[in-house]
Amino acid sequence: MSTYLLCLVLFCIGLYCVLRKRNIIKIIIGLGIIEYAVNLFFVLIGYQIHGRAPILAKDQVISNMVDPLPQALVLTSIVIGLAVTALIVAIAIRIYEKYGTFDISKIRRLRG
Amino acid sequence: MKMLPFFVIIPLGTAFLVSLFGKKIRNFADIVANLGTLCLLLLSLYSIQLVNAHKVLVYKVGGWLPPIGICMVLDGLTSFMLVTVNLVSFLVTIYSIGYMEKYTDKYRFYTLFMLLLSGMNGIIITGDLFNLFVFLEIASIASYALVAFGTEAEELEASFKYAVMGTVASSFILLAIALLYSYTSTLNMADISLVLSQKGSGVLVNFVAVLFLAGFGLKAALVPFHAWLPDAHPSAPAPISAMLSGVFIKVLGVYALCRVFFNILGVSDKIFFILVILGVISMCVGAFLAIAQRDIKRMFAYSSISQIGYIIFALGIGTPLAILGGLFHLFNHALFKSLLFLNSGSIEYSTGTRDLKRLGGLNRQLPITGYTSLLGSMSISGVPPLGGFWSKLIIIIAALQAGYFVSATVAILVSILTLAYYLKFQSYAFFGKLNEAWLKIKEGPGTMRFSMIVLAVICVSTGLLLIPILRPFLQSAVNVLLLGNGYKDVVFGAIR
Amino acid sequence: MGNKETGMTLIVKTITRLTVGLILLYGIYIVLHGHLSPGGGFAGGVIIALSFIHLMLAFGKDTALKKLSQTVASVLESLGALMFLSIALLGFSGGYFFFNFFLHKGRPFELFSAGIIPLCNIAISLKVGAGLFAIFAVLVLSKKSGNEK
Amino acid sequence: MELQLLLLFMILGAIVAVEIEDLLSSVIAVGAVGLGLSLVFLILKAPDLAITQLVVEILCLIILIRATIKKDLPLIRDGRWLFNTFSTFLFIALFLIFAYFALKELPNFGAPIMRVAKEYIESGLEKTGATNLVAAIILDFRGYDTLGEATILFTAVMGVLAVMRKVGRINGK
Repeated sequence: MSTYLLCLVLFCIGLYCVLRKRNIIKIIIGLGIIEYAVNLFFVLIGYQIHGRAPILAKDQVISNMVDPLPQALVLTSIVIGLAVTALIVAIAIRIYEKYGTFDISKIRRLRG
Repeated sequence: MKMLPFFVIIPLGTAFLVSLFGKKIRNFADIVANLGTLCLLLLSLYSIQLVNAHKVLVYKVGGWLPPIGICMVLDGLTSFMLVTVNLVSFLVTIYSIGYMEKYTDKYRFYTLFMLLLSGMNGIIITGDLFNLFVFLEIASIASYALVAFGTEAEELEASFKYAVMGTVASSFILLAIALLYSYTSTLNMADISLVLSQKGSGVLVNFVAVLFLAGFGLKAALVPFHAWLPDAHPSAPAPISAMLSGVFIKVLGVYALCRVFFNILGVSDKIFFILVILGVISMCVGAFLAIAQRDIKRMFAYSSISQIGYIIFALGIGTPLAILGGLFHLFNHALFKSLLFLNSGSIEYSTGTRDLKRLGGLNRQLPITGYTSLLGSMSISGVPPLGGFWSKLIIIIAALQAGYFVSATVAILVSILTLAYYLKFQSYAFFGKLNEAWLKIKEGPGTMRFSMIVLAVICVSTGLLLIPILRPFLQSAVNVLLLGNGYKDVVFGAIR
Repeated sequence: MGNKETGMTLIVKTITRLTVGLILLYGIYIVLHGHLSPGGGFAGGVIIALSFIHLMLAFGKDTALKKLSQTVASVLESLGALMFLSIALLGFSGGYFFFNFFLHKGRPFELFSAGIIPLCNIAISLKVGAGLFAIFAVLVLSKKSGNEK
Repeated sequence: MELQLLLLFMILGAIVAVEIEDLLSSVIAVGAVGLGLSLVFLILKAPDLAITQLVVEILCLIILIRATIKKDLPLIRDGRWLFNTFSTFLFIALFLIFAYFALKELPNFGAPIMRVAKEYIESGLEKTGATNLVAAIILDFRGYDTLGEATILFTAVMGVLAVMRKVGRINGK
């Protein structure tokens, strides 16, 4: 229970960073932290106390294995995070070329 | 039955081929992409036939039984959405042959476009919650890149905002999936529904519902979460604006929302009430903000928010008639909003500006754009006997029947407002005195004209969907939503 | 991070020359044993990409791009994607999309076992390695031309 | 116990990454969080994820450092408006409180239900022939997901290549 909550606290730190920071790189970092927190949460819910890694070994009968499905899902999710980060960094670099700053309060050619 | 995976395979294969050969062979990208979308359109029309014959089809990917493997489900709602998406995307690809000549690296555009399409088709056809998330991410990432395709400063800025919002929304959705997985220990939609109906719902299910609402609401640009849409949609190239406003927000937002709330979590009065409130607010805010705009595409983007509000409002009422109206409006809106965005692209192609103040009298120079956009505008503002009129009429009647008198009045008023700003658009752009600068302009290439005319013709005739012969198309989609939790029994019944 | 084409100092270059092959080999090992031990196509692909990125950081971009040019990288990436898709399509021979169409899956714990899984791993690693290298090369190249402005 | 400690370390690292003013330090702090996550995966018996997280983290770090290095960094102040900060905190607090009650209904930590997972563990080897069950799941049972995942990376590469073009329009503005 406390583990889950700590994980959600991490999520909230990332959320705070995205919502309140004005620097583009900081926002990207915030997105990364959110990504970590969600991945971690997924693995936490599949953990079994005194469980073993989901890899079979020769001549051993394995009981009490951790849930392999969340691990497979998180593998996907990590790669998604990498893809998103790469794309957003590329956009950020182009924005820097065009505007010469990372400050989103100065990047405001579009009006709401 | 065997054709179900091809809704994903065709666009994916096209995307890979285009990226491999598109640079070397001239016109390869145009031809392959158009062939791909044509095949998809034919397949999706065939799927209507299949749904009529079998009701529900389940395809087991890899031959594994559903709770273990992933399954694809074809039911009424699926085939309805597939037809909408693939019809619009087919016409949009034809339009892009001419329009995208203005941009560099056309084959990259087609690659990303086909990836966007495969993402949307994947979302619609899947029967697995995590798989839905994966395809949602494909579609979202392709759309972030496409919004920035022009690589101008404004486009990059809009794309960045959109990407940040979209990523936050995706993490909400993923967190909700994780919670749901922990609670039910399965990922198949029908199976989740089964476990939830056995376990009953508590605080957790409400929390999950809130997370899903925030996530899909962000993707659908419902009002508290709408800030990215008016920047992102106008910044994209016109064909992409048409795709994003026409079908993207409906697939990622409305369809996913419907599937999750109606068929998995099960709807309660609370959720219906929230949907009605969100819908009404979106309707009003979108319309009021649209009136003040001078940029054509920006006006259309706000109008999209307003019309999505209508759809959500109708779904929130929850009676069979209201759901029919909502889905019908979804179909109509997909058509006329993509028509209007293509029109705005045509204006921009010929004149190079989107500012209403600088346009005027274009009817003489761009007659096809002018008259098709007139039809589109009339349809969206609900002038009889065009399609938009019937869907709005059904929604309002259903609201009155269900006792939502205030909301129904608001819906009528917003409809009048819609008429007002589309009249403004028409009179500024197409009527009045012709600006000297535009004496020499001509219509765009034939492909652009062709797809605008076809869309306008379909727009006029959507009212025909209500006549008894064609009605099963809509009715079978409505029936899926009305099934509610019965979805699981139908799916499990089809597996056997 | 030398901004000229020369790359970093001699010490870094020498050590890179020694280690880069090992890193590449380790990546290939991880890919091939993905169905037996931890790792798999993604991790292995990223390691392969990292070995080229390592080369690029140490020797400057020209040396690395000579080994694996950007066009070749994007062609390899598309090929990897197509290969993965065609493995999935070959499953139709067994009746289903993504069907594991090898009837004899080999004996467990051996390198050649588990049907389509090693093949998929190879396809994915090709795709991931080439794709990530292409991303990195593009980001670095743009940075240079941005500086020149 | 070591799990909680590592989590606290990650939270600390995240706070440092968010609040520190120098961008390079901030990026490095987030790298520390990522490596901490890799260790946590190892403790949670997920070696596949630990390896993947480690290499992906290194790659992300390199890309982020490339983006931040040698850029002149005027000090960027955060939004000053007190009300905004307050409402953000209120929102986060509400979220956590709601989450607290919701999490109570989950199965206890360390005791998952394993409704579907049981079948993977029992029959994964004989059905797919792979001894690494995670590989068996991502490439055979749920291979379709992995096709999507590979496509996402492909999309991102295409997107980066499209976004980084120098000239967007042929005769435009």
